[in-house]
Amino acid sequence: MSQFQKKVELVRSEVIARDVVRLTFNALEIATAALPGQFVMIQIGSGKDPLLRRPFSIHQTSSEGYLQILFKVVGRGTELLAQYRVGEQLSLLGPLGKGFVLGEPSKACLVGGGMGIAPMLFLASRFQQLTTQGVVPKVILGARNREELLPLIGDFEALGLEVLAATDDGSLGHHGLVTDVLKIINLGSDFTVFSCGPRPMMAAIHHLCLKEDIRCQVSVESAMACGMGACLGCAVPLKAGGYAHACSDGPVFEAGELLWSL
Amino acid sequence: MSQFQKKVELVRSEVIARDVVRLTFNALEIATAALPGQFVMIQIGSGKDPLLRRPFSIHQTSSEGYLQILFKVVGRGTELLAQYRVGEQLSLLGPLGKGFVLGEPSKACLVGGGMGIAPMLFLASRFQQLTTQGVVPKVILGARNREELLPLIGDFEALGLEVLAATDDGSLGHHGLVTDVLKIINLGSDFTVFSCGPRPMMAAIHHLCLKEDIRCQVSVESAMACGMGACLGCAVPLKAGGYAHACSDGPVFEAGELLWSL
Amino acid sequence: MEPVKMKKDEVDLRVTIGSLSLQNPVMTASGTFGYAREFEDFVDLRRLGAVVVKGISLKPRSGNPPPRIVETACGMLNAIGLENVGVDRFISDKMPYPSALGVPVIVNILGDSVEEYSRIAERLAGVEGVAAIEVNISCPNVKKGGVAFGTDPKMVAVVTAAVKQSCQVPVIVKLSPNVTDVTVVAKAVQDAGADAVSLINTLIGMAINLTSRRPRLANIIGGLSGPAIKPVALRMVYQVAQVVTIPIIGIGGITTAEDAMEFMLAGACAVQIGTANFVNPRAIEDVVDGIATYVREQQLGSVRDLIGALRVG
Amino acid sequence: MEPVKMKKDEVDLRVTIGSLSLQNPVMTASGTFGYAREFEDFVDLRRLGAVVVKGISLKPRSGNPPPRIVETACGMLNAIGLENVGVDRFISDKMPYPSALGVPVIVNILGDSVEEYSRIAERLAGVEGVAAIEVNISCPNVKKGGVAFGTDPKMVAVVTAAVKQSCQVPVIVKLSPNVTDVTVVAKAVQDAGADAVSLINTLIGMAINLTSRRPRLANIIGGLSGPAIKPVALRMVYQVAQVVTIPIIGIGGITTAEDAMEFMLAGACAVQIGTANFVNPRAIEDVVDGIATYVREQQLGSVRDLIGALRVG
Ligand SMILES: Cc1cc2nc3c(=O)[nH]c(=O)nc-3n(C[C@H](O)[C@H](O)[C@H](O)COP(=O)(O)OP(=O)(O)OC[C@H]3O[C@@H](n4cnc5c(N)ncnc54)[C@H](O)[C@@H]3O)c2cc1C
Ligand SMILES: Cc1cc2nc3c(=O)[nH]c(=O)nc-3n(C[C@H](O)[C@H](O)[C@H](O)COP(=O)(O)OP(=O)(O)OC[C@H]3O[C@@H](n4cnc5c(N)ncnc54)[C@H](O)[C@@H]3O)c2cc1C
Ligand SMILES: Cc1cc2nc3c(=O)[nH]c(=O)nc-3n(C[C@H](O)[C@H](O)[C@H](O)COP(=O)(O)O)c2cc1C
Ligand SMILES: Cc1cc2nc3c(=O)[nH]c(=O)nc-3n(C[C@H](O)[C@H](O)[C@H](O)COP(=O)(O)O)c2cc1C
Ligand code: FES
Ligand code: FES
Repeated sequence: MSQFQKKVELVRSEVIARDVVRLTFNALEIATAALPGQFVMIQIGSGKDPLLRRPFSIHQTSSEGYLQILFKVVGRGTELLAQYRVGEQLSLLGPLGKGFVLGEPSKACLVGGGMGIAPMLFLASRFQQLTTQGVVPKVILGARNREELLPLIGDFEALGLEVLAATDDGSLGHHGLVTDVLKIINLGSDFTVFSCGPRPMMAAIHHLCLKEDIRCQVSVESAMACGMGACLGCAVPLKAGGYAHACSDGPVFEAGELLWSL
Repeated sequence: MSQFQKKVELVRSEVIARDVVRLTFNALEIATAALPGQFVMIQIGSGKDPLLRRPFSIHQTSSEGYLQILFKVVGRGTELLAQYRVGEQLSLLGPLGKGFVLGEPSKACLVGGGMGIAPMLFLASRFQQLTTQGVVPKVILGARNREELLPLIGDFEALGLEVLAATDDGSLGHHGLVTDVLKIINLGSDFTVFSCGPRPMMAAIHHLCLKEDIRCQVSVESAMACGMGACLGCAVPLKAGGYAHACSDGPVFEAGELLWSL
Repeated sequence: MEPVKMKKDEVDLRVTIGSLSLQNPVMTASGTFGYAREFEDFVDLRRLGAVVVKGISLKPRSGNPPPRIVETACGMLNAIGLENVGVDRFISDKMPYPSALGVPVIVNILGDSVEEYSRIAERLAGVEGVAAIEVNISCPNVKKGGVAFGTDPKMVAVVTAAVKQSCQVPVIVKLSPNVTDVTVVAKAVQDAGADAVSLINTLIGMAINLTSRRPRLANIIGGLSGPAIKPVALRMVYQVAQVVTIPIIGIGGITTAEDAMEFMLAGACAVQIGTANFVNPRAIEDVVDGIATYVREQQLGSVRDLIGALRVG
Repeated sequence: MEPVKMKKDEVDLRVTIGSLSLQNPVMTASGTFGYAREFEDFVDLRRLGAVVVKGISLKPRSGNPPPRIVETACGMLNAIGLENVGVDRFISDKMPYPSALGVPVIVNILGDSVEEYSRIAERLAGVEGVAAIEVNISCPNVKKGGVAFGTDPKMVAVVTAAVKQSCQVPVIVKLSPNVTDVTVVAKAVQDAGADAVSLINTLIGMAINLTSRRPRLANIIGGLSGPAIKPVALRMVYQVAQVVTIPIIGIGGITTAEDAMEFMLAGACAVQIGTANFVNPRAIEDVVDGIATYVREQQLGSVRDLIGALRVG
């Protein structure tokens, strides 16, 4: 495994929706080594406050060495990050963690909710590269409303994928949850669901998959200090008891291994 | 006394010499209330690190409400301050402290060394406004070299003042100290010297003035937390024992009141 | 003192510290707000919950030589050395201004001996406008007295009882964080009759200048304050709240209304704001405004609903 | 262990901790560097002064439920709960990697009883590559044992003596800052035969989420580390240096070479870097480089010239 700590240049900053920002870095080594589901830790500011790096899923990479993240402004770190200007340098650490275990593209269903859509684009494009028969993976994306979801759907469509949308307010696609859509499309048990989003969404997906006997991989979040297995801060309770570590054992886990009641 | 805490806009940022920067703020209330020798406390950054405001002498004000500071980059705060861009807002507190006690312009001699030149320009222009007989105050400015001094001299000359220069390396004006120049011009005992600069320089000026029976006002520095007499951090040892406070009793003092051995 | 009355349409921010009624729970911390007058241009002083003035001793003290302060990561060290004008000049020169503001004035006192504490308290007992006395047993900058008093539960109890006997106003004892178990000291203080405890005073710290190879403070060590210490302060307030029944005033690194309300959740009835006044001289008013907004938006009956309302387990 | 030899043209960064020779004074702090392997892509591990591994107990521990960490102003709180694989799996699975690096490996140990400490030390005694044992008596996250041990000088002495008897390697005792007088504990540890002390472990702190009204850590309280605590750590190192003769290892908020050298001026022979590793996984190498540059530029005979070289008075 090859991981890097690099000062990289911000080459593009886009406001995708209200409080949702996409940054593009020129980060050759990290982009080249990255796998879908992995993440980077970004140092924000040069001072000691905020002190810790912030973790972000890798949203997209390009063969030229560009790496994108997609994030929502939720606190001080993300607020400062959104203010960076093109040309400024930031320190990135990555690629970190274990990504999704890919399989047959035609038997894959990607489900992203909210900012959980971020890693799904990278995963989708990797699947797309693997597709031979022209049978592409299914994609279900959910968000609060049209405004938030629409700009993201375009990227998946640009890959030639059809997106099934769900919004909380019904302003785009299905009026309701991504799990409703998942139920409707009725996957066979030879499918694998790849999912990232809010915890309740992933719990619902896990339970649905369990019932339908579908394999399900989820990408989870946990407060992180190091991102590389050193601090043991990012504990994720396991069904079998004890804890895994989101940064090094995950962030992608087989849903069935985790304890969902917590 | 009227003091203000204001968010003000940076309207100009000039690099005067290597590591020497002049900032111009649109700060109507503070500029209007300011007197020569007073200072402002500037909050740098929005976070908690650096925590404390930094004190800077008021370098110049204009009737339109502009206020300038002139400073040297010596640490993290000044480094960050130098990076602010035109259009950004900063919080200023001021005008703070007691300024110079002005007198007859024709009997004034201003001596500034290094960044101690900053408050001298404001003082000179105020004297200039008071001048009736056309006899202007004398001005002696010292710095390490021509590069550092030359850009500052122009501002005094623009006021119609002649500047006697001294540089450590002799690259401009007298090769040596401002005190040498002060000795050479041989002021009468009806003069007042107004001085700001490194402590050894002010000590030397004080001793010279003491010998020649010339009144001498100095502007001193001390580590400050509040700038308004509340923390009692900025102690300045007094000749008579005990301490004065640079921010509220000063920063301008009669040189004879201070303890110079410390 | 009359209980503060609330105007119609106002949110209820009133709290009480023993017999002392405050219009809101936000006070100044001793030594960081001078004698209030220094801030008159920056903040509406009548909106403060209370003013706690700089620590007063029996005789004037000139304090430590400079440097007295140095910035640290998200904090600062101070070694003022308890410079103050002494109780007599305090009463004649300094007290009239804050006492005319219409908000309670709490006088922070310090001494080198039990007798000294008693005598200052006696001098202050009859003075118009003194709403309460805060006993500083924990200032780390005075080598005699201070430290020993603050860390020894027995001495703290003796000082508390002595001050209580010397005056009628509520007595608040300000605790040192530089102890193994702050709850032991807090219980001793309560048992000795204190009306309230305030905590924390500063942590003892040090800073060094590598170039000069000297301590950055002339006094070598000093008191650490500011956001850096907030987690320690919050923990100690929470611990003390589990063992005492008298009111607790939370102090340490508070800069925002959120910070203040976190201390109240941990068990504080009121808070004091120190270092933040230096950065934002309007800090206290901003915190009062922020709490009022929160109480209104969350539709709390009163700010008192926050006190000790932390959900644990 | 052979004294480390210096290459020609190199600056002399060597220090000794009792019988232990280090190529430079910069070590990792326990619990912040895993078992070293985690950092292999980011830092040249052969350049470390020593590796101090995560605290090891007799039996495996699964640690506390999440959330286990939260950021604070210039610092962080952790309540890992001493999760570790236990001494047996440590020896079989974890130890081989760091022990092959060619730098001393110091094993941090913790227990619930004196017997447990002894037994871990015995288990480690013969293990290839264990250069020293660091006794963690001060971790605030374990309710049994830990806290009581670390703050009671008598218990600390008993544990120290027990570990000393159980192994031949140098024993370093890691002190808690959550005490009234750290010098008392330090002296007790020295008298009990410790070869060195390291300090400080984390300060006990707490953080609260106003919205949920819950503690931000599942464990309620946790250990505060990072730049915020540096002034407290520096003060304690300085105080301990005045009273003990055994070597001191300075820990707390070190992020730069300047920080490290300030601890050495205060009296530390070596330093450990903790939280900074999370922000900059290359931190230790950067600090070593920075010290080397300073020693060269200041034309010091060796880095040892800095130890205790603070000018006071
Ligand atoms: C492996 C991983 C990948 C992630 N990928 C993305 C992504 O692609 N896009 C995106 O928008 N966000 C992502 N996150 C979440 C992101 O890291 C947090 O939103 C960010 O750290 C918040 O920083 P802040 O300073 O703005 O907020 P803070 O001020 O630190 O906190 C604000 C709020 O966010 C919560 N929060 C803080 N840190 C985290 C965290 N690590 N995880 C979850 N909640 C947190 C806090 O509890 C608080 O409620 C990811 C998190 C992890 C662990
Ligand atoms: C009343 C007053 C007026 C001043 N006017 C000017 C001015 O017009 N132009 C100008 O360039 N500087 C002025 N200074 C000094 C200026 O405040 C400091 O240079 C600045 O605070 C350093 O901040 P920093 O974060 O960059 O340095 P830090 O990282 O805080 O420190 C870097 C170095 O500067 C020294 N230093 C820090 N604070 C002060 C201080 N308050 N006074 C003196 N030395 C300090 C430190 O000891 C250290 O050696 C003035 C100071 C005072 C008290
Ligand atoms: C400059 C300064 C002076 C102080 N003087 C006193 C004092 O005289 N008496 C006292 O009890 N506490 C004093 N303190 C401690 C504060 O009242 C407060 O307890 C401490 O600073 C922690 O709060 P903060 O983090 O909000 O500043 C002083 C603090 C500072 C920073
Ligand atoms: C996440 C984390 C885990 C820690 N685990 C241990 C441990 O197992 N044993 C121990 O003695 N100290 C442990 N510590 C304390 C550190 O070794 C160190 O003493 C402390 O963090 C202060 O140093 P710093 O400010 O450089 O981080 C831990 C600290 C952190 C942040
Ligand atoms: S974040 Fe440090 S171990 Fe996972
Ligand atoms: S800086 Fe606070 S009193 Fe002068």
